[in-house]
Amino acid sequence: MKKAVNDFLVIENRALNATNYLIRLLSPEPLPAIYPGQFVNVGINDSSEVFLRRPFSIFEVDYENNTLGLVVKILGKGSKKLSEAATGSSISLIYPLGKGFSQPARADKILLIGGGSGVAPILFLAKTANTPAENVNILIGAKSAGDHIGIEDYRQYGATHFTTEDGSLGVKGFVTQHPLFAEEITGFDKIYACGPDPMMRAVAKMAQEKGIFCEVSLENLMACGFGVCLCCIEPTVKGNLCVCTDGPVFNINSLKW
Amino acid sequence: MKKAVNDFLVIENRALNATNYLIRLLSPEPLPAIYPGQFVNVGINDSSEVFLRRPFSIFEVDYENNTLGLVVKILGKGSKKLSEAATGSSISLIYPLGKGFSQPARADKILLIGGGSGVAPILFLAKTANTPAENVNILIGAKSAGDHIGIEDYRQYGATHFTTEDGSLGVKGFVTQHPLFAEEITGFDKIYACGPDPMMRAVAKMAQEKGIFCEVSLENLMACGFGVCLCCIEPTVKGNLCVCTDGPVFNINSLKW
Amino acid sequence: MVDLKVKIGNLEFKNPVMAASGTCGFAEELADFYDVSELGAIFLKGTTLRNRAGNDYPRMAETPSGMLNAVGLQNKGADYFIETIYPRIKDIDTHLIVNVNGSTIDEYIELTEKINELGKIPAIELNISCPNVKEGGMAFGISCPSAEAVVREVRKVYDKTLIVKLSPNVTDIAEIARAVEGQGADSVSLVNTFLGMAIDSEKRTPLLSTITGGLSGPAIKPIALRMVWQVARAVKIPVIGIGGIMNTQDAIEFMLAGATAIQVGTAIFKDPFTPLKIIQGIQEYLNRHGFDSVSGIIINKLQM
Amino acid sequence: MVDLKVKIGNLEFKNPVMAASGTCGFAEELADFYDVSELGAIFLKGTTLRNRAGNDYPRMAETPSGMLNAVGLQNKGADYFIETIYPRIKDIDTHLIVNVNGSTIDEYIELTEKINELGKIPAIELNISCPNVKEGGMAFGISCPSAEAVVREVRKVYDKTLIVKLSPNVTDIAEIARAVEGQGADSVSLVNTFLGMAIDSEKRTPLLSTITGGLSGPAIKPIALRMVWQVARAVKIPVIGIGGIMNTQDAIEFMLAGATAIQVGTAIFKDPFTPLKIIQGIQEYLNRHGFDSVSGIIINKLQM
Ligand SMILES: Cc1cc2nc3c(=O)[nH]c(=O)nc-3n(C[C@H](O)[C@H](O)[C@H](O)COP(=O)(O)OP(=O)(O)OC[C@H]3O[C@@H](n4cnc5c(N)ncnc54)[C@H](O)[C@@H]3O)c2cc1C
Ligand SMILES: Cc1cc2nc3c(=O)[nH]c(=O)nc-3n(C[C@H](O)[C@H](O)[C@H](O)COP(=O)(O)OP(=O)(O)OC[C@H]3O[C@@H](n4cnc5c(N)ncnc54)[C@H](O)[C@@H]3O)c2cc1C
Ligand SMILES: Cc1cc2nc3c(=O)[nH]c(=O)nc-3n(C[C@H](O)[C@H](O)[C@H](O)COP(=O)(O)O)c2cc1C
Ligand SMILES: Cc1cc2nc3c(=O)[nH]c(=O)nc-3n(C[C@H](O)[C@H](O)[C@H](O)COP(=O)(O)O)c2cc1C
Ligand code: FES
Ligand code: FES
Repeated sequence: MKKAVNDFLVIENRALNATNYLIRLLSPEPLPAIYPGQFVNVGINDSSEVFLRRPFSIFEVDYENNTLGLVVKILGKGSKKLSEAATGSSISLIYPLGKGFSQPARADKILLIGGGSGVAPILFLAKTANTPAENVNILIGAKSAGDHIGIEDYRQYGATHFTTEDGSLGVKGFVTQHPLFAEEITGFDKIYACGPDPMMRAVAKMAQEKGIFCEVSLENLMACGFGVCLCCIEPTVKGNLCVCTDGPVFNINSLKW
Repeated sequence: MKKAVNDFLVIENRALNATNYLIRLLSPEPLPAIYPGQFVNVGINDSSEVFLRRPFSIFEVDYENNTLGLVVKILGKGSKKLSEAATGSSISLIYPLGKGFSQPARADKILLIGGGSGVAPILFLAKTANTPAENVNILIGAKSAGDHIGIEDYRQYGATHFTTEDGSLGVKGFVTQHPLFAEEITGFDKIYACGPDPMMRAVAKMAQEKGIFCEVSLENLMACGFGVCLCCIEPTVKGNLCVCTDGPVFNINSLKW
Repeated sequence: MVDLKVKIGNLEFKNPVMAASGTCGFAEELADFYDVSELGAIFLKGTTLRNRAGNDYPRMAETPSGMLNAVGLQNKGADYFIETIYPRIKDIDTHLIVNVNGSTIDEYIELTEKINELGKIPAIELNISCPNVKEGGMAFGISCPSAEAVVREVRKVYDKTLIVKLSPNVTDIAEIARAVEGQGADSVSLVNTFLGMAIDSEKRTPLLSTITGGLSGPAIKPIALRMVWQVARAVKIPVIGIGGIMNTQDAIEFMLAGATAIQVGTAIFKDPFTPLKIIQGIQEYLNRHGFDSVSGIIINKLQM
Repeated sequence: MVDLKVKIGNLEFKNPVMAASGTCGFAEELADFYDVSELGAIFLKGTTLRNRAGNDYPRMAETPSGMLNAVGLQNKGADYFIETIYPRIKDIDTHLIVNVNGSTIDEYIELTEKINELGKIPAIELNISCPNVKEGGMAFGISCPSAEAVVREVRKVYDKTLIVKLSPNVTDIAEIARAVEGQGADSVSLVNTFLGMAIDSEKRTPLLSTITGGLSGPAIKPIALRMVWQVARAVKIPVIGIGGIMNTQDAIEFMLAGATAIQVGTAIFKDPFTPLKIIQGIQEYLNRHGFDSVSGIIINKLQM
């Protein structure tokens, strides 16, 4: 698949909450088709501490205006620097990378689960799925209400539910403790999840037990992002696969979890 | 001598011409006594390319407002980064470093010669010398009128003369071709010079021939700036001396030029 | 138009800018970005006789101006390469060079013989310097007798261009270079990665599954440059310079130090276009300095 | 208050954070900034028997995350040190350690004997790893027989704490460490600088008067850390870790790799307060991780 490296213009950089930023970037060229679950590898400008690029899921694509959106959570040096990118500055992206989620069928009842910045690809999927809103449930987990990434109202794309560890928004606990998951899980045809490793493993475990189709998006450490370094591997039933090219989305049946 | 490392606040950063910037910095502590010829070693923030600090002469000191001024000429990566320092950002300085020029006596007839960014310590000396203006001549060399560093009017401190290589301001040629130097040199008791190496060597050569007292300020490459690395050495009659602690100002008689 | 051609052994290369093994996959991944036939050569991902899963995750750690990797020669083995990958890439119009690895001399020989059969592989790079495998690998490259032995035996079965990739983890790299030259190597390429380590001070664990890994990137450039300079003075065969080359300036430095050609490695991860930019940059450099050909820089290399 | 004391040979140090030789002058220059008695120890600038002018200018080149130096042991010789410098600094209330250099074993011995007379110098660091001098220097540190010879002879004339500073420019640093341990060294400190090189591609000349120089700074940290880890597993004597330590995190990494103490070098050029900040940082780290004493980290070092 054709890939590119280009300098994008920062047209918006907005704090969503204390640690998450929404960054909108203008492409210098018409954007190729981009699917939920795909990502970009972002060059961090002028940092004495960051050497490699940093991968971020694509959160939204606006083909008309030629813009991409990323949700960046501050974790360390690179994401911090990125969160400070000034409007009008430029940022180098390698894109589009990875294989996205499989498209659910119109009739599928789907559950989309996002944790932390993992909501980015999940919400992109919610927006672009062919499945009508009544068949879609979106379950978003966060530490507390303040950590919730409220970008726009997603209720038009599906019923939206929350869990927070402190109970400050929605159900108290982890996403796997939400009734939708804990009790009604067998009502779904397909589950799509992205979030912290323990969350995805818990989701995968239950889906596997119940025999429900489930895809997760992994965030292994990457050096290149386009399949040449073999650093981002995940052990699978087909051997070590690259998360950057064979993933980041994997069907849980292929993982050795 | 007591030295300090502190973060200074950029309160002004102004382009003087295409390649030179005047940067004024606010000290977080009362400034110690600082003499013309002394310098600071400046930390370059967040650069993937610059590892060490960069030395810059002190151009002015305002004890009342606790500010320092530097003149920064863009030469490479560090000076470029520094020239982009935003007002309100902070910059780490090690200061005050080096030994300044010797003070001329009131009765001395002195010639101050500055080339390029070397005008910074020279103008600081002009401002602070005890010698009355009628005994002071300031000779400033540049490539062309546009390269001249016009910060303020120095005529109150002494008669001011210019040379430019293209003749666009003052006498055409190098400072050593100015009549004041080429013809009237023996009228001076003391010469002080700072500028590009070839300029200082030419000045020194003539001063030595005529037996005139002459001090030059050197710009050897530095790693530390405070005497511990022994990288900045200059061969002298007393052996290899550190430009950062024994200099940067040297009497030409001690140099092996 | 300046002449960028260089010669290594009997082989002519269209330009001296090559992609380093393990950093450009099997050429196809780079072909997603541009026409890879513009490169001087492509050194394919390290290949072994049999399938290797490589080391466990995590295999990578960022370091100041560099990175550690502990990939451990993950590849599907010679037969898979020959049957599945080679047919797909063989018509790329530049030299494809196989990076040959083994845990024993016999493995090196057997793999070389298999690769020798492939009409469109004009050269091999004998990797005696991989720091990320338990057996063989770097062990061959850190002493003269073992380096000599593997090169001698491989030379017997291989008549095409034989490039030997040297390890920097040695006291005297020039000595090793002379040793492999003595056994008939057509060229030496250096450096492979430096053995390094990274620790998570808060979690108090190593950052790599293998504890140690190979350091690459700009951090190593000053050491790699010194080694290329030492080796270029010690041997008559052409030297291929590798280590932290990020841009034209770096590439020219290696050529001034005596390298006939250079390989771009880790820089590809930051920008896959780096090798193309360097080809362009070398052309500009030659024009600016009034050279007709790239061999001009090399012949006029630093008189030191 | 956590206990920061560490022991090397018979000598107790108030804390494990020390200033590296050649980066803190003769203590007086740092004393312009703060009370240097707060440091664990001060390794004074490399000293030779007789006055040395050092190498020509330029002696320094910046590199990615590091620097090359080619100072070449500029110093005024033993007698000047003993008569002029020592009296001025001897009452500093921390251990002052002389970094002892020679071009021959006899020079090492003679200098050691002179330093042995000084009541306030409780230890020497035998530098067998300086890459910037033509004779002796690193040559002693890159082979076991020569390293053994110099340590054996110096040990005969020196009963105080003997620290031997190792060169990283070797194939197997653990082997050298074992060799000097075998000759009675009380401790090894590592690493000294890596032999590197820098070239001005536009001017087409080397950037150092000596062509090659010693690489230091964060760039070398991953390799230095690996070496400290290897050596700490190979010897019983305490190891002093050196190489690119810029902050507390780096210092802790070296301790987890097995270092009893650490030296801060190039970081001092960027910020002379670095060692003090690290002392403070280690205290905070110990509190955060529930250790009573710094020896806790060392004893609980990575089980690898
Ligand atoms: C395919 C993919 C998609 C991603 N999408 C997003 C996204 O949409 N939004 C978002 O905020 N983040 C996303 N991430 C994660 C993001 O790449 C990391 O948070 C970022 O690289 C951290 O860089 P840093 O320099 O801030 O952290 P560093 O300073 O490099 O690291 C800080 C700490 O975090 C750990 N760490 C760093 N990266 C990872 C990782 N990938 N997994 C586990 N631990 C890590 C480090 O080991 C270290 O302990 C994605 C990652 C991948 C691989
Ligand atoms: C005591 C002292 C006082 C100084 N005062 C001033 C001042 O008031 N204003 C001012 O603009 N500059 C001054 N300088 C020079 C200034 O330090 C350098 O211009 C600056 O360090 C260059 O850094 P850079 O990162 O921009 O250049 P780099 O990217 O590091 O280098 C660019 C090119 O310039 C060369 N170069 C860098 N520094 C020097 C140097 N010091 N001498 C010769 N060649 C060099 C490099 O070798 C390289 O070729 C002074 C230097 C010293 C030692
Ligand atoms: C992720 C990674 C994988 C590598 N794999 C190989 C390999 O399979 N065979 C080999 O000879 N060298 C391998 N190398 C070494 C590079 O080819 C090169 O010698 C080294 O990285 C130094 O160059 P650089 O600093 O430009 O990256 C690898 C390097 C990296 C970073
Ligand atoms: C400018 C400079 C001078 C040095 N001089 C000496 C010396 O005289 N003796 C010595 O044993 N090491 C000397 N070293 C090596 C340091 O002590 C230290 O081993 C090395 O720099 C690695 O540590 P760092 O990366 O923290 O600087 C010197 C290093 C530098 C940068
Ligand atoms: S990140 Fe390089 S192969 Fe996946
Ligand atoms: S710059 Fe370090 S001694 Fe002068």
